Amino acid sequence: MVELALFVISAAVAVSGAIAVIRARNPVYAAMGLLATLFALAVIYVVHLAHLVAAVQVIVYAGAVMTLFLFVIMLIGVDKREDTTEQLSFQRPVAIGLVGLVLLGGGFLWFSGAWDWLPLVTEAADPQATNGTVQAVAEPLFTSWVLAFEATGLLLTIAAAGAIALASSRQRVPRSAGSGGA
Amino acid sequence: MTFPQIDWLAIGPELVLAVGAAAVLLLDVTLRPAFPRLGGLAAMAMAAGIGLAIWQWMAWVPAAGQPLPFGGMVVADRLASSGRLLVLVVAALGLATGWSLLAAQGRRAAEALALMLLGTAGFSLMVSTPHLVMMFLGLEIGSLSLYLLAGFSRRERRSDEAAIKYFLLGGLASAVFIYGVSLLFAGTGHLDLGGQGHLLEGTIITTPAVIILGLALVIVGLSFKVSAAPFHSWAPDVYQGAPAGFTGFLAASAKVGGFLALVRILVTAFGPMSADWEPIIAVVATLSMVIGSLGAIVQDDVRRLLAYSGVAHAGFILTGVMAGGQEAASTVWFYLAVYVVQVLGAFAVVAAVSGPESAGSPLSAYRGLSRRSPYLAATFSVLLLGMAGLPLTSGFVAKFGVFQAAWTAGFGWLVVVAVLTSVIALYLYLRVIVAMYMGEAEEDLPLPGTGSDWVPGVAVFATLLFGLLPGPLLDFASHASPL
Amino acid sequence: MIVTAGWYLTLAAVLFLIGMVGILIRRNALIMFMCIELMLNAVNLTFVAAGRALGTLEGQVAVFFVLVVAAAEVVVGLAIIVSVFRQRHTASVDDLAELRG
Amino acid sequence: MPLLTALVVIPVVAAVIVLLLPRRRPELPLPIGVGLSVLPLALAGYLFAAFQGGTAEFQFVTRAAWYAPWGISWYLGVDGISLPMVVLTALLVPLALAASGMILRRTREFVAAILLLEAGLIGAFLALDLFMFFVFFEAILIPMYFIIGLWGGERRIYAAVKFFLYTAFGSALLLAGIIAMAVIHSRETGALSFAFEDLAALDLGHTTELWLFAAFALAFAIKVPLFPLHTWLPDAHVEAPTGGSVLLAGVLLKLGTYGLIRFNLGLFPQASVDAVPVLTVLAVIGIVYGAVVAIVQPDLKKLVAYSSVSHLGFIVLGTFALTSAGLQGGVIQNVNHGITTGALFLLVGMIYDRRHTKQIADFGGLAKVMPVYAGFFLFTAFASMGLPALNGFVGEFLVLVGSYPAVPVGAIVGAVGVVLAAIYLLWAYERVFTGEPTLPENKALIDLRPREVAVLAPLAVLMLLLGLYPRILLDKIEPSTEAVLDHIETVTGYVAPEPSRPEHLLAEVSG
Amino acid sequence: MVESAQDLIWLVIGLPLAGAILLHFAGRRIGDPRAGYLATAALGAAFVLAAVASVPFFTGDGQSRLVPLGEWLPVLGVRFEINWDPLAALMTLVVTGVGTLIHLYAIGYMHGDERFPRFFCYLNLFAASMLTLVLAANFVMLFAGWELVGLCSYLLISFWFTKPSAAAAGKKAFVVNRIGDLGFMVALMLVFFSFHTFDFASVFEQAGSLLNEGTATAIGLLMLVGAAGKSAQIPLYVWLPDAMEGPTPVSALIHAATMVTAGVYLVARSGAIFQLSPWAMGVVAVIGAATALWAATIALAQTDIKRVLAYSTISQLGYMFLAVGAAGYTAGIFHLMTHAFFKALLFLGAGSVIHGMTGEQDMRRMGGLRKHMPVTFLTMAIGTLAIAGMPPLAGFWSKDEILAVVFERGGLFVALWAVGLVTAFLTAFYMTRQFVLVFLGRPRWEETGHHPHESPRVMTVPLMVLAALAIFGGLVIRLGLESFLEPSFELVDQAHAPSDPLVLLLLAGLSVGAGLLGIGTAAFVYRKAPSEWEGFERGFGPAWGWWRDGYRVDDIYGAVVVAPGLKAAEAAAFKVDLPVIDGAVNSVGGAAREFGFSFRNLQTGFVRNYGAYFVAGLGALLIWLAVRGG
Repeated sequence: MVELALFVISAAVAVSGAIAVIRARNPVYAAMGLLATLFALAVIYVVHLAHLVAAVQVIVYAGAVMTLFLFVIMLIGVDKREDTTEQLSFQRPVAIGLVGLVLLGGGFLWFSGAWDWLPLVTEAADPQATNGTVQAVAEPLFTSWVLAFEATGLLLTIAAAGAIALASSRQRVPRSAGSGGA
Repeated sequence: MTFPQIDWLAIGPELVLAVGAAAVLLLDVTLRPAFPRLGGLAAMAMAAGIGLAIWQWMAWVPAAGQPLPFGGMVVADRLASSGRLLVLVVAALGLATGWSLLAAQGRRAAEALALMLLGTAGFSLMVSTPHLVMMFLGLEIGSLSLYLLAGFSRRERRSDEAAIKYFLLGGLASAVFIYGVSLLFAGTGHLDLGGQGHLLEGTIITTPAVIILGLALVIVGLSFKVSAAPFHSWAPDVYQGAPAGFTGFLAASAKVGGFLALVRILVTAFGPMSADWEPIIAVVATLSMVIGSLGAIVQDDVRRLLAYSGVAHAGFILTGVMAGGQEAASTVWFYLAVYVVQVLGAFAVVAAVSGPESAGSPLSAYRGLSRRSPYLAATFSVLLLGMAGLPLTSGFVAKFGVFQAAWTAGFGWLVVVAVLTSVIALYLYLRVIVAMYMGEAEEDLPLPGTGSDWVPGVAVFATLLFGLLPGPLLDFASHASPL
Repeated sequence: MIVTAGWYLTLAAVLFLIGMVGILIRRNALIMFMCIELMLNAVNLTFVAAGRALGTLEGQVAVFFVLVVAAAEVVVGLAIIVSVFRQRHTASVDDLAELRG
Repeated sequence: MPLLTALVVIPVVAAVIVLLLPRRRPELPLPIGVGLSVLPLALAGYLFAAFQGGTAEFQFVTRAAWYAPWGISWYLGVDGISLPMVVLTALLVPLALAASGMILRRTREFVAAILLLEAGLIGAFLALDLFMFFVFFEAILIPMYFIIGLWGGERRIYAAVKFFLYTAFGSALLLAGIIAMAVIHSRETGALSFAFEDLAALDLGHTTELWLFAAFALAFAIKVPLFPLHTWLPDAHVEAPTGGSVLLAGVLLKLGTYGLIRFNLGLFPQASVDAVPVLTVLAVIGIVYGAVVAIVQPDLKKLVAYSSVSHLGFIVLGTFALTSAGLQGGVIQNVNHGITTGALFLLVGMIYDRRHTKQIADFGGLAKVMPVYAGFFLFTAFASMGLPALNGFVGEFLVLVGSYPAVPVGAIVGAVGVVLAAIYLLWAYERVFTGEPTLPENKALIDLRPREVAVLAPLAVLMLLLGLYPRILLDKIEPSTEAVLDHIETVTGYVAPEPSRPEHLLAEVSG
Repeated sequence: MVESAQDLIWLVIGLPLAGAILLHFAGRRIGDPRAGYLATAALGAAFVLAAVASVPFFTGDGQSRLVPLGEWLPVLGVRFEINWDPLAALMTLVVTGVGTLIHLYAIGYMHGDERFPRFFCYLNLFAASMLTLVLAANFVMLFAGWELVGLCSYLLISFWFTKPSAAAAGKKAFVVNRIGDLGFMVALMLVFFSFHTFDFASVFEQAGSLLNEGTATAIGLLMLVGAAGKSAQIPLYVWLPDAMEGPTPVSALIHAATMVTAGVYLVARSGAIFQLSPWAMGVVAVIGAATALWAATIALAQTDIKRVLAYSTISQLGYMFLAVGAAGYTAGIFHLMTHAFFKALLFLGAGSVIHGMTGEQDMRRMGGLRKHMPVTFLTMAIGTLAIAGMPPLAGFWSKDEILAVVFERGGLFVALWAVGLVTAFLTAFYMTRQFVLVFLGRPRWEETGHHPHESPRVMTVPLMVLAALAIFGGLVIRLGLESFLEPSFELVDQAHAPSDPLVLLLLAGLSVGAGLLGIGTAAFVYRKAPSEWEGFERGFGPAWGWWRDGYRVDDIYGAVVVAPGLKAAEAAAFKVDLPVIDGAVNSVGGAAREFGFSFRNLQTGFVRNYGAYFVAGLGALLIWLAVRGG
């Protein structure tokens, strides 16, 4: 029952947050909505005993990433309220229709085949086997996944080098109105 | 705790590239050498990578059952080594094509070089891993570098536009891909493809609906990367907006990475499920060939035209994927090898004609090129005819291989569609040739030039050599099988 | 009533689709980008939930990498967005339609 | 180097040599090109002399694996069907080059393109590996495309692109068909093969055979061109420079008829028999239609182009009559049409060089100012309309008499084409050459120069020679055509009601 | 000597051919008039050779011989081969004999023409072709000669090609002949289909056993189409009057004496086939009779001296067709020969007149030439009487023979005989009209400034020789022809003249009477002043106008065949080929471009649209996967 309550609450928060992201006129509100979703998911991770993941979710995502988002929002003008009237003809109904299509197709596939599988597995799973403590997660991370772990280094280097390159690119562009670099 | 087998040579090329990138970045902030030295360093890294890839190819006798290095994060098979080789050749030619563009970037050259090296390492990992998350990482490493390179120009507004379009749509596609991976994980409990059918062995579900859903999403994500229709719409805009010097690299490396990963997934893990994915691939291939060919014939910009042609080529390559099994891997590899060289050569011409940092290459600028630069016009013509798949060029051999493999696998109708669309596509290549040879230049402007004029020459040489005597390369390709 | 993995997976799917809708209907590049983050979070939820259902930690490990990718994407994406904004003073992708046809 | 390989390679080498000539000496490429193109002619002459008549076997066979896993080999051979075409090609190229003195821009490239075209054509006629055949068949398009597109007339780009795309469309299906056959071979025997005799031995099954036949036939019908697939031809001819037109009409179109004989009849006997009604009807329509349309053409080249549609209809009619006489007539008509129409295009080119117009209305009374030219034109025109003692008669007569037993109505209607040929050629001659020259430009025209006479004379001699002594070719053709018919007979049991095999006729009458 | 002459019989073709080749390449150097003498000598030598070689046939112990020359079309069993039999020999003698005379005449007639050597080149080539035709031992070789004489006819009619009418006439002759040849060609297909050979010997021998009546009728009628083209019979005669545009010796040689008789020769040669089909024979006879009458009426009203002769030729050819159609092969050949003599004579005489009048051809501007051109006058008088059938001149014998043979057949043929008789009257009338208008009466040319003069010897000598032949030839030939030709016609049943001498005499009397009536009427009318005979002509009302305009057949053909044909061709070229067939091809390309543009329009540049396409593709894929049942 606890899990059900937690699920309902956090699911409600997550979905509301997500809807806020796509509905809010002000980007700051959208960011707040995303933050809410992230926290709600962190709660669910805890329910799943994915402790480390939950922690990282809060620290990295809610902490670092969202800060970066807010920073950029501030940079490009927090006061700018987006005009949410659609300018592209049919874009909005078409978008919803198309996603509905995906939903329909995916859902049909989902329910047609997999429904009988999910409860079965839930019964079989051993909760302790997936207790995501730091140690438990670290072991595969640094043994069988070590190469992937190393590869993230490449990813971050790219991100850093790319950001620097793009930032420096505008230093000598006189038309640039913004000041300073990211 | 089981420690994975550490085999540095198994990731030798990536290692060299990463070290090269690091060296470039560090040297840039410490010694601040002139560009040619940095570029030379990058070139050396790539050359070393090529050497290592060849060494891997020779050293790895394909054998199933051996423990994979790094706990199954990379695989020591010849699809991997020959795929790496291809990625590295693309990188080397891309570096050569972008040389003058890089040289003009001043301080930013080091970052650009690092992006190229790291992106190459990413695609290199992508083609040589049997692990889906690792594949995703490789894909993202490569893709991020491509997003950045697309927007690298400081002069061209449209470069930014290309970058942001590429980035947003690419992000969407990546999300779809990894969501598909997560569904496959949910369905099978595995993230590594392993050998033939391994992924599906442990599955405990009776109906594979989730797997099909996941597989469809994975295919869609990769289709985006290789610009297969209907997931191609980014390609024309990005090719047009990106700096000319990088466009070839951008176009070619994504295709190599995407297709070889796709082949690995479909052939090794999902070979037993071919009845499920074959229709998907067939539909995407048909759409790609039709839309790519028809869309290209009305383009007025050479780069958009090449982008659409790339869409059509994606369709042809997917036709080869239909062959399934070993045959799919080797025909796709051969096609890619042939095609990417031509694409890089073609974009080297584009860079030389339009300027390496330009965004957009209107067809009108090619009018009378045969008089302004007979060499560029002639090489471009050969490359275009090669892409069109006319005999005596490697493009024909590649198409032939793909068609024959697909027909052998029982997809004659797809081959018929393919040959017919290739006739339509012929028209677009002819349009460019017409402009170059039969049009009069409005004004005889001197060509911007890039100093990389040898790249199209090399591409032409390869195109004709492997068109006339494809035997060795076909033999080489025939070994490119996944474990 | 037992909360099965299916519930979580469904929640993830809903979030994923909301993100997809957002990309299509919002024209602020930043918000579109947030939608991508939303979709990646849906992926993470799927990994975790499926991992628990399957009794393996692999799902949680995978989440790490998705997270890292998301972070790197954020850095790159925001850099591009800022770069565009500096030049054009807009974050609306609808204003970026010079490349067409 | 084997003889046949040399025949293919030498023109390529010659093309490279020409391309390497110094740019500042624009007067060099043409004479050197002509000189170099005599080499293949000499080889072809030797080939002709050394060719053993009386056998249907492929001779001078040379074979080397090109890519063994795909079963593709460099596989050349010559028989009575391809021999005349090879000789014709080797003959027309020097003449086409020699008549191209008006090509002043990019002469090197022009000469090289013609030489490459020669290599492709000879290769296509000699190839016994279907892959190789396709390679040559398709590769020919490239030099021809440039010849039309770079050195052509007003609408050259339109014509060149249309030519390229139209014929490429046909060959696309041909490629699919070839691949399908190789795959079927691999299913039956376990290995891919593209060799002609391997594929001919396949048991395809009726439906498959019909489909493959259709794919091959469409490709070749476009090339021929068979009505109603002919519209690329007038455009291409009108725009092409003289040398290009000569080779286009003289040899390139023959790839279509050659392909029909060699591959459609050789590989798909049953389907060929089934397709007789369709193809003969189209051929006959083409004969009459091409001739009728030719009558009212205001442009000389277009007139000759449509006359080609008509004449090639005869070849297809003869081929698909599936009788000895018809098939021999078809093969020899290939050569005849190459010679006469080649000569006609040379002639039109010579007058175009002088007047820069091909419109019939711009001429009149030329026979008075250019009697030698008029003589050659009239001679060629009569050869073209099938006057006995000249070559055109031999082919057309064999075709008509040969096809009568199989398709009587076709033969009779086809004979109408002979009448129409007289109308369009003589009417054109009347308007161009007779009367008093009225326009001042026409009064000042100079008659043929010795060089031009030297170009035309060999063709005129051949028209006469082949008209009076066709055995020089027929003796070499006959065993091969008989072998084709025998093959059809063994596979399908079909025998056309063949007058020269009276026993069948009598059997049919009595049975 | 005779044997070797027969072995060398190919030289009969070879000599004139060699002459033609020599004159073609060296004519200019040989020059005028030596080129003419050379050509005449070549043909004369051929005549001598032929005469020597045919001696055995005269003596009655001659064997027909086949002289093979070489293979031509092996798959059809066709060889170059000469069939030396009496019929061929006779034709050869006519062609070479009359031909030589006309060659000789032409030396004078063409003197001064700048293309003099070329003219003789063509004449020699014609002779060679005609000899190929008559000496052929198989149908294909005959057809080759048949076509080649058509070629020469074309070349010679349009010899003065700078005159547009001459060029057009040449083309018309060739094309109309080709239409006939179409029939001939189909006949050949049928022959080969039926016999598996083209050789005369085997075809005719097996005709009775291998041909049923239907096939024989088909072959016969198709051959008739060819013969009607070459021999200017209804409905294909229209080219012959126009052919008078050619130089007069050409008209004499080709369009009177030799080439036009090829059709008669063909029917006579193929008698073995024709006789299997009474129907085909009947058609031949009817066509012949109709043509004879039809052309004779037209000839009545002509004012051009040569056109009278042209229509007269058509009419006389009709006689010959009537004869062979009635199975009177010998009679037909007989008339062919005598006609060759007197018609050549008449044409040459007319040419002499034209020559003397420096090109004038309108009889209304002649008259009274008797004094100025005595030799021509005399010889023309003989010719006129001959053609009018006055005994004992040549025309009488052959015409009488034909009428007798036809009459003897009875039934329908009696009607044809009547037609022949009427024609005989008309012939006598228009020929006398011509003769009177030209030579008698008052000169009507003085105001035009002509100075008529007699032609040179080289022209008058042939006239005299031909006149002699026209006088004596008939009787001489009459005596020996039947037995001479016997071997050639041994396979056919010939019709013969009535054996009752009384009937014969009566018939002869009737035909002579008809001739006399014609001569008398014409002489009576045209001796008068022009105003009076013009009134006589007007008295016929519109009929005379129709005759003068040749029943406007050219106009009718133009309106019914040529104009619609041209219109159809234009429609095919500009209303079908360009817009429909080519239009369809181009519209495929256009459709592809349209598709391309629609894709371009989808590529809006808005990234969110692109996202929508992506999602659309994904959605469609998933729906499809779901529908096909996961």
